Amino acid sequence: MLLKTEKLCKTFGGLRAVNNVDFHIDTGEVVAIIGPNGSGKTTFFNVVSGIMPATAGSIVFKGEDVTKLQAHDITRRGMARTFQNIRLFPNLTARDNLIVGRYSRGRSGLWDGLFHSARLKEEERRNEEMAQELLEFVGLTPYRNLMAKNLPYGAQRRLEIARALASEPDLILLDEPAAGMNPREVDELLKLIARLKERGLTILLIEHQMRLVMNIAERVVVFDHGEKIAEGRPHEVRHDPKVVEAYIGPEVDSLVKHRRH
Amino acid sequence: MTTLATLLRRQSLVRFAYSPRAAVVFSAVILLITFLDSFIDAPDYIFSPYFKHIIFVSLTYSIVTLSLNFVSGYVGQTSLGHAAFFGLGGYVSALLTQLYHVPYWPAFLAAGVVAALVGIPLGAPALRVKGPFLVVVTYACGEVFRFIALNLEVTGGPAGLPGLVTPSIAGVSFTDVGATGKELFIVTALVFALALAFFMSRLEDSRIGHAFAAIREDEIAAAAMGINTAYYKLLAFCLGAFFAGLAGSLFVHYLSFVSPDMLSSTESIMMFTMVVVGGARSIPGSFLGAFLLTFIPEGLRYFKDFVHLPFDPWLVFFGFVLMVMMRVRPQGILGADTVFRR
Amino acid sequence: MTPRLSKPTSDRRWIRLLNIDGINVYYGNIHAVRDISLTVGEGEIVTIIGANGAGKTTILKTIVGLLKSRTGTIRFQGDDITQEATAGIVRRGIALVPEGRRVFPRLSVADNLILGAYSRKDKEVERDLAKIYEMFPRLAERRHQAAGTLSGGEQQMLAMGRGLMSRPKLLLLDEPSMGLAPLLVRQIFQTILDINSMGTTILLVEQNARMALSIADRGYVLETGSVALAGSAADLSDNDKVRRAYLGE
Amino acid sequence: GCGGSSSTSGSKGNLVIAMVNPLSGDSATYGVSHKNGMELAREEINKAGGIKGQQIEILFHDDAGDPKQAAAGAQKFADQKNVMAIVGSCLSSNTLAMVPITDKAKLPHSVVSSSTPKLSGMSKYFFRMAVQDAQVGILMGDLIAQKLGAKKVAILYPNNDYGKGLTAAIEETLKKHGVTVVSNQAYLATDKDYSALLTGIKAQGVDALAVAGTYTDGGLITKQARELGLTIPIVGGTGFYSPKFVEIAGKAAEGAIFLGAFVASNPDPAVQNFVKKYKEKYNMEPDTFAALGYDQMYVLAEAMKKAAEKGAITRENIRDAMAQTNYKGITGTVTFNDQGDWVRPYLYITVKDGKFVLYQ
Amino acid sequence: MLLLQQIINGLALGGIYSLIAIGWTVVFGIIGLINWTHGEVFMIGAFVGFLLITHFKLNLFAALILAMVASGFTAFLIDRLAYRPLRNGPRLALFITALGASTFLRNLAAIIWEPHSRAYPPTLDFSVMIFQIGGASLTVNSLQVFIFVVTLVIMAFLQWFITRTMMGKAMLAASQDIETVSLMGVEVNHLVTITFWVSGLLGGAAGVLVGVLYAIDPMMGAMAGLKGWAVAVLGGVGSITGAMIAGLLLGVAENIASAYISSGYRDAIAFIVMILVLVIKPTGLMGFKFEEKV
Ligand SMILES: Nc1ncnc2c1ncn2[C@@H]1O[C@H](COP(=O)(O)OP(=O)(O)OP(=O)(O)O)[C@@H](O)[C@H]1O
Ligand SMILES: Nc1ncnc2c1ncn2[C@@H]1O[C@H](COP(=O)(O)OP(=O)(O)OP(=O)(O)O)[C@@H](O)[C@H]1O
Ligand SMILES: [Mg+2]
Ligand SMILES: [Mg+2]
Repeated sequence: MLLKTEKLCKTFGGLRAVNNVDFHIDTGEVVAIIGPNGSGKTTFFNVVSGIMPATAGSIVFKGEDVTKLQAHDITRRGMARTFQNIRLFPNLTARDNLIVGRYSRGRSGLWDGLFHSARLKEEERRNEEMAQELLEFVGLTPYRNLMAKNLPYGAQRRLEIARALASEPDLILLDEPAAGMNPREVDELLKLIARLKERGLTILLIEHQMRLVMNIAERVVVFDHGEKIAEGRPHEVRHDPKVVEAYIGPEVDSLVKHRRH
Repeated sequence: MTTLATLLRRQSLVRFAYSPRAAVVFSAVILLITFLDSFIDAPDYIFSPYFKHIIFVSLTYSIVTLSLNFVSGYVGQTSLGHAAFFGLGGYVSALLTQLYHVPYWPAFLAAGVVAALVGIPLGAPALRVKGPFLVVVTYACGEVFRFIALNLEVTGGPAGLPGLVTPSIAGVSFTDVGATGKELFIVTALVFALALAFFMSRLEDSRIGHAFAAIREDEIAAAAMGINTAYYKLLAFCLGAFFAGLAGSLFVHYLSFVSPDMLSSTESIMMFTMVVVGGARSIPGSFLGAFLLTFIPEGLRYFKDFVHLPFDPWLVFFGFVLMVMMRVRPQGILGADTVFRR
Repeated sequence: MTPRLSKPTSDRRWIRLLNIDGINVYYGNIHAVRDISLTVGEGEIVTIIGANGAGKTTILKTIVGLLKSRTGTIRFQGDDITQEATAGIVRRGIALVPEGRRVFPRLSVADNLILGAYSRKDKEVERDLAKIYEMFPRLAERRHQAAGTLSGGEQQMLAMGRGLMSRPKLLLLDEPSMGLAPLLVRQIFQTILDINSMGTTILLVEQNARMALSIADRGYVLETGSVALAGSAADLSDNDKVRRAYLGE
Repeated sequence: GCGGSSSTSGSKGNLVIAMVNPLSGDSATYGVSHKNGMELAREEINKAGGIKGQQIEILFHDDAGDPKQAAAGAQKFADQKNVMAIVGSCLSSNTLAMVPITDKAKLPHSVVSSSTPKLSGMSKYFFRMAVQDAQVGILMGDLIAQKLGAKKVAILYPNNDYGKGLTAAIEETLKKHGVTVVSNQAYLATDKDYSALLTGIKAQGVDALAVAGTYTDGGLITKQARELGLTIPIVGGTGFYSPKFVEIAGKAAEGAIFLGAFVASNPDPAVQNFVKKYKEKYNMEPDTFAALGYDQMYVLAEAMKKAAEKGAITRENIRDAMAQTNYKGITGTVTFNDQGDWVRPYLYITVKDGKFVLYQ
Repeated sequence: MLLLQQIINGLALGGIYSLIAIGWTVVFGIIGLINWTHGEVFMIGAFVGFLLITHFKLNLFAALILAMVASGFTAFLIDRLAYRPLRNGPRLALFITALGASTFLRNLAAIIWEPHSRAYPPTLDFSVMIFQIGGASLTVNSLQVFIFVVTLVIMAFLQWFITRTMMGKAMLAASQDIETVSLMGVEVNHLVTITFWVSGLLGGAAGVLVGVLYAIDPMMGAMAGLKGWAVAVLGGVGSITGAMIAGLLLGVAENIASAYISSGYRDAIAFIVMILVLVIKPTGLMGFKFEEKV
């Protein structure tokens, strides 16, 4: 088991955004979290990745209790994430975003920097290589020297994924990677995630686009009001009455057009 | 104003400023001015001790401006309290040499170290407070230091401490060398400034530099990249304070005098504007900012006498230029085009 | 019975409510919108679809005067509004529900809605408020809650309600379904239809092209800042290129 | 820097004197008065033929109250070989920053204020016409103990060398007379609100209040004391003497007693002549800084004359002549002891109907 | 009793701090700018009041009103000439412009009005009231009462205006999202202009009151301005009630500190309190708690 949470809670004032969530993901798995807006999915990510402290409960990552650790420590242990509202380094180029993404894999310090040590040179070479490879992988090579803030939206989403990959994580958390993408772009994203899976990466993603979820997830977890209300294979979950009621809604063929007489 | 703007936009100028050649030319000019009168009979007004004095002051402020860049440039935290470190360094080495008769150079180092240590609690608010709030916190911290210096017995109160020792190397006092006694000070400041500039240029491209850039751009994303943001913010404050402290020490022993005015908020604001005018994160910009804002007021004095102005126009002019500058070139004269975040 | 926000208008679709002619919009030296002309007739639902960065948001912002076009004209009810300030344009009867909802996070739901009626002078604000609550019962439940703490879907309803509070003749919607759960997406589109049936003209920007075309009368397809295709919604839905590029088939 | 312009480096054939003073910023008021007084005397001297036919010229450097800029000014003038003497600055810290430079350049340097004891004997080129805290303090103490007959006294002082030095002297004198000093408290010279301190003093029930400040803070203290219903006598040092004291304290100024080096109502014709001319030229009453500046210019002129008689007007000769100064001016007879300080007499002054008059 | 007296004294000073702070807070609240020139606006009000009373022999109330108008107009001009062209520019550029404008105005004033201190003429007879309470006496200057009441009234009015009127709500909204507020049909420039006027009026009032109570000089804006900002931050920027309460607290704290600790550290104490509050509770006393939503 790669990641496991037990009775995880996060409250904001009186609001229980995440409530007693028991969750686990195994190495190599692709799991999707779905749930109504405001059901605590993003908050769950924030707590697991250490951006926010948990109110109660525990998080175990690679067999180690990381509940009390801060985001940077958790990243260093091999977890990477993307953000629902894109958080690239806006004034750095695409390439530099990836170089910074490699931070936690670096070892060089002040003195290496000052004296341009062999270690630093080796590290720089490796970083450059990785950056090239990742840009290629997400199809952003033409954008490598553009500032992140000037990239089109879809490209920014892919760059965020690439940046998360740059730290060579074992587990990657993707928060609504397909938001704001049109169906064709979603297809490309699907392929990208499939290739990540082939590489053996463990993927946990939040998504509202059911097409993506159905196509890629091996297991789906459903949140509602901060609690896990269902879990299972995509097709089971999709027809779970609780999930249909809270999230998907009844199948209606078309919208009701009551145009003016 | 527009012609100035177009001139500034001319990339060749900026590119030259960033080349290593610029550093060589710069040092050559400074050294020439400093030492030429030892060999030839040069006109007074170029090689006067006064001119050399202004050069030394400019160099000192270049160091200070560079050091403020750690905080206000690299990690992008506006600090209006930097003079506190500059003055603190001055007071530390003044007190060590005067009260405890510590030799100058150990006291010099101690000045930097103490300033850096004080930088930790002063930088701590930056971990919790952001943007406009940090501006006032740093400003207030600087003021608190000034009040302490004003009120303590040991710091000599408002009058400060006179009669500080002159630094010496191998038994030779700085003031005994050269035509005016300021030469060694200038050389020391120049070497120090260039070394710091070199250090910073190397740092920019190192892993630490990456961490600084990430924090400046987006703190939360930086943390998600595995960067310990608290550590690096404090590091930036410490590094900035350390170098400012060293500069302060050199400066007060040059003047042979230290007073609370060194810690004033006006000084802090001036330092910050040196960074902004030259261009945040720009190493040649730091030199340019420091030299411009030291030389212009002196030049204006001559102008004032020349046209018989009944008042000193500098600060009025300065305020005006800042306003115009923000409209024409907000990133500073030698700044990259995207210094500021919205 | 559905509530009515404004007086019903007769079915005169040929009347052009909005008329955009040859606008060009730049961000610095990025040419985001190139020579675009489009029209929206009274009572219509018109949709603009296009890939990321095609310039959809830019067009909407230009219509309400948040961005300025370098050339061309924008006419609303025959009046040239190209150079007018946003506030003036809004007062003429155009409302924009912006991308990302942009509710005022620290104001209550009620205050957000009331601000929507800022430019109105009449005395019927209270009545319209009641109608919005009727249309979105969820908002009525939360009327005293700070808008920033609402969930994404609730915020979207609020943004729409706020837009309606100005009694717009023309409602501009920018990706109203982005980031919403499937259930809510359906609800939002239903609401758009309802609003339209009560007489409000709608210009809709959507990534969810399938849904958008299913409720629209006409549509424009935007590619890198220019109109690539235009036509009735039905024609566009049948167009091969559209099917491939935007409907993901 | 370029020394090309005539007005900055001094015209050929003129005797050039330089002044470094705060002419802008918080402390400009002192610098400006000092400058005005000197300028008035300079014009008189030049009109009367100057020094052996040579006209005197003064160059100014505004230090804005900042020691760093004062040092720069001192350096600038020290470099100019035609500058014969330098005066200023008004602030102790600025003067402290200047003295090492003027000393090195062997440039005669005199001031009319800067009262820190640290300056005594700091350089053989340095002369101080400033008032002496020690003496003023004794006189204030005497006044409080003997003429006012107070038994319990409170002291307020600005937290600077001037205030501290003065307070020490007052306290010592009062002790000698057997008067109890109930409290002595420091404030910042830039404070505007003294009600907290005064409330405390009122509660202590003292017979007199000694204030070791200058006219701005002194004026405000006097005003606020009266507003708080504190009616005890208020005794000040030389710093009180300025028309601005009355301006700031208003009616509350009535009856305040303080010491002065100079009083405009002094019937001495020399003083009256000075006051009249000063009012004509600047449209305001001269204060102590102006009067001392006026005398200082004459002291320098005398020294230059003597130097000329000795051979040439050089920095060294002027210094030697200054050390021998014995000049009767409007603020007393100026002489310098071997520390470069002027030990001088003082007047008791009080405010009556908004005017400064000699006390009893 | 002594403590009570100190508190009363502190309340007058605190009232003035509150007035200055509210001026800061409304501008920051709406355009997110630390309006560094506010101290200068305050100083100009003090000087205009002074000139009106000394040269034009106006009575205090007329002078107060006209000085407020003058300050309001100054604030309006500053916005118009210095800030508006940068409205959509980077925040830091705006802040540096403010620094520049403040330096410019302060030193220009020092040139025009000369840098010495002066006090308002004592023509304004404010009576000293002495209350005897059980042997001890309390002194209350009617001016202190006046200032206190004026501040309270202004605060209550503003509070009502902002929370109850449509324009007030628009101001609150503008502080959160200035672009979207224009989508509501709000003339943003108009709103900002009004804000600067209000801020200036308050600054001018504070300037005259300081002149009457203490003394004025062209440099007075620096420290008073900063204290005003400290108070605004302490109260929670954007919160008018917060500014009011923090102002009074600071006034009292300063008085007590200078009475019982050391007058030399009174300003330092104000700043230390501010730093501590910000570090412990960055939103200030009454500020809206706002955790960045990731
Ligand atoms: N920083 C915060 N402060 C206060 N409340 C918060 C904060 N972050 C989230 N919340 C609240 O917690 C709840 C869960 O929010 P969260 O963002 O996790 O939802 P989500 O499931 O990701 O929804 P969506 O699908 O719309 O992104 C919401 O009610 C939200 O308003
Ligand atoms: N503020 C800005 N500065 C610079 N370029 C911008 C800015 N906003 C948008 N652009 C660019 O203008 C083009 C059009 O952007 P616009 O936001 O209108 O696209 P869109 O069609 O709405 O895309 P999306 O589907 O992602 O919302 C894009 O290439 C984008 O990168
Ligand atoms: Mg979410
Ligand atoms: Mg868009």
